[in-house]
Amino acid sequence: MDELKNKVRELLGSGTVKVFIGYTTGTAGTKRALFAEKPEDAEGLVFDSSCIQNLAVYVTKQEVKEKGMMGISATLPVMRSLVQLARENQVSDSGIKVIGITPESRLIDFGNLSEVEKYIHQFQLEIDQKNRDMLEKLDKMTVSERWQFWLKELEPCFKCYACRAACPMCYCHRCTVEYNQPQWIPVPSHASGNLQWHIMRAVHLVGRCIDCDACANACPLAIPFNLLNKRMIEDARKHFGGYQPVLSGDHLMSTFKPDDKENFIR
Amino acid sequence: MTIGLYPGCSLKGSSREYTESVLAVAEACGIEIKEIHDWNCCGATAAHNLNKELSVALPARILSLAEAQEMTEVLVPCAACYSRLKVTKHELANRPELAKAVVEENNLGYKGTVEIINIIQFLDKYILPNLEGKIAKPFDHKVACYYGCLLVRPHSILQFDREEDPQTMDELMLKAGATPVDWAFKTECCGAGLSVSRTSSVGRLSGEIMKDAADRGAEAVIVACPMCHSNLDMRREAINDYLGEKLKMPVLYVSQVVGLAMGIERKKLGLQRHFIPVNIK
Amino acid sequence: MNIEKRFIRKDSLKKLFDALVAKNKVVYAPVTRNGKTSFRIVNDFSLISGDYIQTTQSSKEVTFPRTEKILDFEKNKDGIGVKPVDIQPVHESVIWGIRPCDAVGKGELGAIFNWDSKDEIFNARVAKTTLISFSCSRADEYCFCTSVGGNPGNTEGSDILLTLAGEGGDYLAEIITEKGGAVMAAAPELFEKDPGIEKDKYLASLPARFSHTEIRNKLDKFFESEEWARQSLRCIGCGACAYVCPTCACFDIQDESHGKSGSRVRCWDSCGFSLFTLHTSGHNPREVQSQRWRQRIMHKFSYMPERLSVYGCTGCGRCSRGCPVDMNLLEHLISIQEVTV
Amino acid sequence: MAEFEPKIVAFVCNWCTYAGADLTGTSRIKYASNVRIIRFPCTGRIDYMLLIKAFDEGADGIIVSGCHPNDCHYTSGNFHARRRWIMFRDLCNLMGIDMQRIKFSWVSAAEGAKWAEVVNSTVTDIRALGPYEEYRRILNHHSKEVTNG
Amino acid sequence: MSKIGVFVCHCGENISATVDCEKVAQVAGGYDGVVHSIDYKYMCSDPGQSLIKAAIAEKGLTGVVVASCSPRMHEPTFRKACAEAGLNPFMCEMANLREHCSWVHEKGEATTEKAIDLVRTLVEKVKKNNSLDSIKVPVTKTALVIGGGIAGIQASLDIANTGHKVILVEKEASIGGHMSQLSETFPTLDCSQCILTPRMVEVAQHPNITLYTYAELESLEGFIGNFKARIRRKSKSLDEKLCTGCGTCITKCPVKKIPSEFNEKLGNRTAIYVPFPQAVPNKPVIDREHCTYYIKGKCKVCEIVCPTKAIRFDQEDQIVEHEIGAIVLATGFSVKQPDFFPEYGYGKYPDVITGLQYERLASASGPTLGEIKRPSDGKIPEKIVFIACAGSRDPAKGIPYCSKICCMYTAKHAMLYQHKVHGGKSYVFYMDIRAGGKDYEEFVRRAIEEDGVNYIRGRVSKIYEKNGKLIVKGADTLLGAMPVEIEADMVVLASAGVANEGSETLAQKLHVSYDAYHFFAEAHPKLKPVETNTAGIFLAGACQAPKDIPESVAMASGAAVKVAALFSQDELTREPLIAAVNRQPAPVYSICVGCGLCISTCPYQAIGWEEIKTRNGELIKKIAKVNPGLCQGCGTCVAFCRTKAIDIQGYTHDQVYSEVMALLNEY
Repeated sequence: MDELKNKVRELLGSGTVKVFIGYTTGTAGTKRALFAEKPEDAEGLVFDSSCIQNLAVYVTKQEVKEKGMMGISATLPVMRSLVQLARENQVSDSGIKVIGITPESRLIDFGNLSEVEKYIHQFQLEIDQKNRDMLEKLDKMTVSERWQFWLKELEPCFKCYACRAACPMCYCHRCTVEYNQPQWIPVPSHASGNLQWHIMRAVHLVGRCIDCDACANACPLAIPFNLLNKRMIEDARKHFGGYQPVLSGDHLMSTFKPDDKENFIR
Repeated sequence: MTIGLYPGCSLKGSSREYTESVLAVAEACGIEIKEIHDWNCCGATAAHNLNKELSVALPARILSLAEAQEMTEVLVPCAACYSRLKVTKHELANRPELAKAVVEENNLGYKGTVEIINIIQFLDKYILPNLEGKIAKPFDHKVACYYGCLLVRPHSILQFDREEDPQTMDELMLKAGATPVDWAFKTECCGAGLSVSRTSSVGRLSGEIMKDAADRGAEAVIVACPMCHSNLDMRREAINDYLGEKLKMPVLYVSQVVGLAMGIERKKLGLQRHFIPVNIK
Repeated sequence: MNIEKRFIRKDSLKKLFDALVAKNKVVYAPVTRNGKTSFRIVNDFSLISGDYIQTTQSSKEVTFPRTEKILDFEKNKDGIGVKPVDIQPVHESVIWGIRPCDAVGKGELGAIFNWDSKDEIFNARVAKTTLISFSCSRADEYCFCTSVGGNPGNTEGSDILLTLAGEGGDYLAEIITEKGGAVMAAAPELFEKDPGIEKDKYLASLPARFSHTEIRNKLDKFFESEEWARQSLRCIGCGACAYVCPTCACFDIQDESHGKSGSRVRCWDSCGFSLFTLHTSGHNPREVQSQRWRQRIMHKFSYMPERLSVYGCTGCGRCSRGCPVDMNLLEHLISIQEVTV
Repeated sequence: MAEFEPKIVAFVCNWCTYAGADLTGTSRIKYASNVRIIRFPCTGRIDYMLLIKAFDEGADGIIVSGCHPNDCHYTSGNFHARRRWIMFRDLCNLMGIDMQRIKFSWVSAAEGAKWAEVVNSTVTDIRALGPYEEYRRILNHHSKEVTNG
Repeated sequence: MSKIGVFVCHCGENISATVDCEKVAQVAGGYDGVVHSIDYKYMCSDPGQSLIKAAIAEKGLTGVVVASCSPRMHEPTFRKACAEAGLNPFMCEMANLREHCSWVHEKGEATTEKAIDLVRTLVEKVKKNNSLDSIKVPVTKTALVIGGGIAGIQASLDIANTGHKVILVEKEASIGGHMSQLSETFPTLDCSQCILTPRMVEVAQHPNITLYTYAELESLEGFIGNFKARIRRKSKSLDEKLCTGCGTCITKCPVKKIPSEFNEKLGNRTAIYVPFPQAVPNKPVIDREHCTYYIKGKCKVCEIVCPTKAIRFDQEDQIVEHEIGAIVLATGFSVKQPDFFPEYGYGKYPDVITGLQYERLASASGPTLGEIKRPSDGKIPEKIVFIACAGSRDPAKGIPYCSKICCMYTAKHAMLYQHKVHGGKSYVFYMDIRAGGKDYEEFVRRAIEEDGVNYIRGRVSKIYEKNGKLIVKGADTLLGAMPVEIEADMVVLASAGVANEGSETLAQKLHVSYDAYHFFAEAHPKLKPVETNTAGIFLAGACQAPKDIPESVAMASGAAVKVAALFSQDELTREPLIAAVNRQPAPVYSICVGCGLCISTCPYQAIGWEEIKTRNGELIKKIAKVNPGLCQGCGTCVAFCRTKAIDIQGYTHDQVYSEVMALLNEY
């Protein structure tokens, strides 16, 4: 903890970093984002296992970017997001300084994003057992049962788009739901509108989602739509050997292999 | 380390020395060989010409016995048996309807878990590693490695060595201190099953083989199949009649050569059982 | 009418509920699913969740659904035929177990829907809705009704207010309106004579943390403050706060058609969304999140009191609980009160 | 009562399947009239959302068809499409959208007969499945909100 | 507000026999925005077209839907008609009522309903159409020919003779290719080099041809009419201007034992060498891998002896750039080394050789000066065996296809042997004799009947060497698979023709596709045999599939004509149905967020970057940009873009969306 604070004081003090995005303690002991701009702000920084928000969401936020060189305390999911964002030209070494926090809460002072990339590649994208079981349960259902399951689960969704807002990958200036010519996704919250929104969201994240669960944690109604993303991660592995965020090179869905296997095309 | 053994008929009869030599080298390397209990005929070579199912069912029983007797790997020294067992495993794996007919209807508990290895793979995998640097008496002779027809064919099923101009036995011989000659008859037919019915043909076919080996300066022909051995050794009279000369070149099993190299006494390797005396050390 | 106090025994509560269902009222009550408590139509008393400080969503959806049709249209020979929705079939409904702060919200919402033209559909729903509130014996760090003029036992807006009178589980029932009286009439035997319960000693204690009038005055000079940017830096601009809020009334109008015919629907919208104020030209008067956050606060604590003479906040704290990034409204209001302009 | 006539939309590429369907015509091969073709330059252009939209507008079945692998007029559009379909199908399947109602096929400009066969078998299958009631049911969005009950 | 005209065609009886055209027209007339809807017997006829033109003029139509046959049939016709009437041609769409409806369905309600749906769909689409101008691109009238074999030579000369510039790139030190290695050619037995060398010289001297030997294509950018080629000229360690080609350096070079590629390793060459005496250009190159100087750092004999001091040890590779309008690929083929037949002992027995090696033996310019001598001991073989299909038509071990040329050259080989070695015996083992071609069958018959070559129909199972003889064991399937054994002195394997090593890399450089065997793929197997599916790139010779000389030459001339035709225009017009990235007024500028993921979806590398800057040059945002020249309009990027920031004309989001809506809903 102090190590982190000192590091950040130093970064801010030296001016290497203009704003440092970290965690601090919020209401009722929950953790939330802190934007340290003066060395003394670093005092508020904390880190523990309850720091679950994916802070990478802020590196594409106009007001934060405007402050200049960003620093960020990055857990594994955050690091993954950053690499993917870099691959998508949304952030670069000239804009961000990454202080990694390993699963064992060890600090890594990354020189640049390719070091971050090297680091994250030691780990596979693995979805946890709980969700794997849930998916298995869904697989065992009939198509109609699954259909009913989702109608029930998605019914409460009132389209506050917290899932979108909390996702570092949903940085588009204009999301497809905000198109009205044509109106790809119905604006109102109703069965088909919700269904279409969540399908679209899942598709857009194929090969990009890094399984941080920020979306699910953000949902005020605790809708388990992140199962969709998790299934996509699993299937990407099943069909194409999986993916990892990379700084350059092909993106899972913007490329292909002539021998991609499928069993449904006649 | 226990390895299953499927001897088959020849190794219990005409080519006991083959069995003896295999057991001898295994023993010398502290490898336990366990014969499959209650084994039956593999069906070679007649069965598959007469009845497809039977030709698969016979080896299938053998393999399921091995499984039941908790064997993971079975050594099949006889090339003919090796071929039948491998083919069976392949057929059962790739032809569900046949598998059904054979395995289920004869309620064999066949699962297909047993690895089938031939003599060369056996020696290579289990014996040679034990010989690193302790070849007692290098078998310092020019030898013609004779693979015969069944050991390497068909490659698509056996996945062992290359059909034409195979090399594994030659490499083995090199390690045993011998000098394999480059010759042309490695995989020619020896006459095999005609041994009894048409000895004269055997004379011709095996004759050509022995002749080429001799012409290339080989001092011995090395075999990995009891059929080949009996034809090249036991039928030497017919061979010499055909060639019109008196070839005395001995025919050894690959296991015997390795045995000799290890310095195992000749009797344990059954060398005295050959028709053509093995008068080279 | 003046408030009539009665006494309801623990076990009578279910009877009352069943009586209402029997009178074929649609009863909305708090039900907990996936750890979130929200108002759903309930026919079985046992499904009702008792253990909650505040529901995730307010009960506003009963009178102001997230998506509601306001008219049907159809293309025909002579142009387009329009058919407004029929408000007759609106059900007599009861909201069971809402908190006093929500009941207050009803009034604030009403003010918005009636400030110039009267919203028929909304009013029809309100007219047919009875609120049976439960006062709060507990509060959490998000609650601040007392700071905005409410209190845990506030009767304002409710038709009946039930207060849990101690461990016994019996209730003090305050019948506040005729609608409330009608409920009592549904099962008079359950409403016994009040043994003189001191309501206040059963209410949660929640000292006020700021003065909303002070805040209002302050905001007049606060528009250009740096504070907005500071507070909203971590806001990610979703609509969660607005959608769980009992008084947020912004909506969007959408025409959804399939071929010839379709419906015009009104559906929730949020001033937190970046496109909320986007003009066709591409110009956006509220370009950044701080401006949207400011709008939210200004609207609730300055514009509404000014134009509708009600506040846009009941202190229920839902926005803070529901916020993915812990934008704690109470905390921010306090800091507004504290910073010097 | 009359046999159920499913509404089927076909999303096809201009160079292979559309031309293939033309060949079906010039060869006068008869097939069921339930299918309506929408022409795309390439299967790579076919937006997955359009498939959902088709169901949303009341289609009972969908055909998606283009050039065989390696035959793409644009060299690789169909390869991209295939990869997208692989993932999209899995997603829809998880969502409970009936994948028996979306038929994918490669029909080349030379396969007039295959096109007829694809259409007919699709029509038969969808007939057997019946109207896509399950999806239709979620379409009358607004009726319930009147009373919100 | 759009004013759409609908024109329903009966196509004689073709449509009206099963579709109620009047009804279709009448229903369509009722749709929003349809101001004119009629049916007529033949819309494509002059009167039919006049109806459309008239309506456009009178009613000021903003869009036209012609409901008739397939757009693949008559779209150009009707678009032209619209254009003539002053309506933008791209405001015209066709509903396919014939191929997709009337011809495939029975007469009846359902069929007419379908016709109506199709028309409604296209009406809704055309409402969203945009007026477009077809794209004009200039043409650089210089051709790049890759490969200096007979095909490349022919193509270069033909193009050059039409008065256009040609750049010929050959990777070896001399042009000539395989043909220069051949002895005589079938079926006329005229000397290969005698007919080839004049052409080679002509190339060297042609004012319109720039020849780069010892050079390879480094990279290619651009599109038809506007390619930019970067060519690597490998260092020859020689100043060609100074070199007179006197050859002293070659005679003096101490490194003499390098197996000569030109002689298929049957002869040797020096480290500084010309591939063969008639090479063009006839100037040496230094093979740096074998040159003592480059290995040991000393020697320099050549430099010392060179009378003109032309040797340049420090010379480096040089990259030259050229603007190119069209490309002819003529990279030829290779001969598959038959060493995958252990039983034939190629590589093990020196006297088992390939057909190409035999050509060198038979060639007057070859290591044996045209005498058939066996490599091992130089003896003249008394018995020689030729094995056809050594690799070809052999899915198990070799390649499944027929190499096409082997039957003929094997017959030629045998014939040459019989002519050169009197009393010699030659045998040919074959599967079938494929002698399709003018005078080919006769040629083979001559070999058999007049020159007495023994043709044995059967495969060879084994070849082994014994007492200096090669024992060839085979079977004669025409004699009941009777075993055949021949004691030969020499065996010639007609090894298969295969694509060049690395041809797929080249294909990828050029973005042309290739087949399963890595031969370059033609655009259409029958109707576009010399085109590739990349506009402006053509094929000639054996790089497309194994071919003999006449075929290669014919194909080369074909490709040349395609190039000439292209160069006869000053600019090209292309359909403007291409993608573009959304642009908007400030402050949005573009919906594109610049994630750049679309870039790798594009099969044509047509997507790049664009930087939006303020007046004083500060970067506002970086977004994707589609190069209209490169974009072919597949729309793969469009369906992929998350923000729908890319759209494609002719199939815009708006258009296809409206189509789906219209198809499934009544209007």
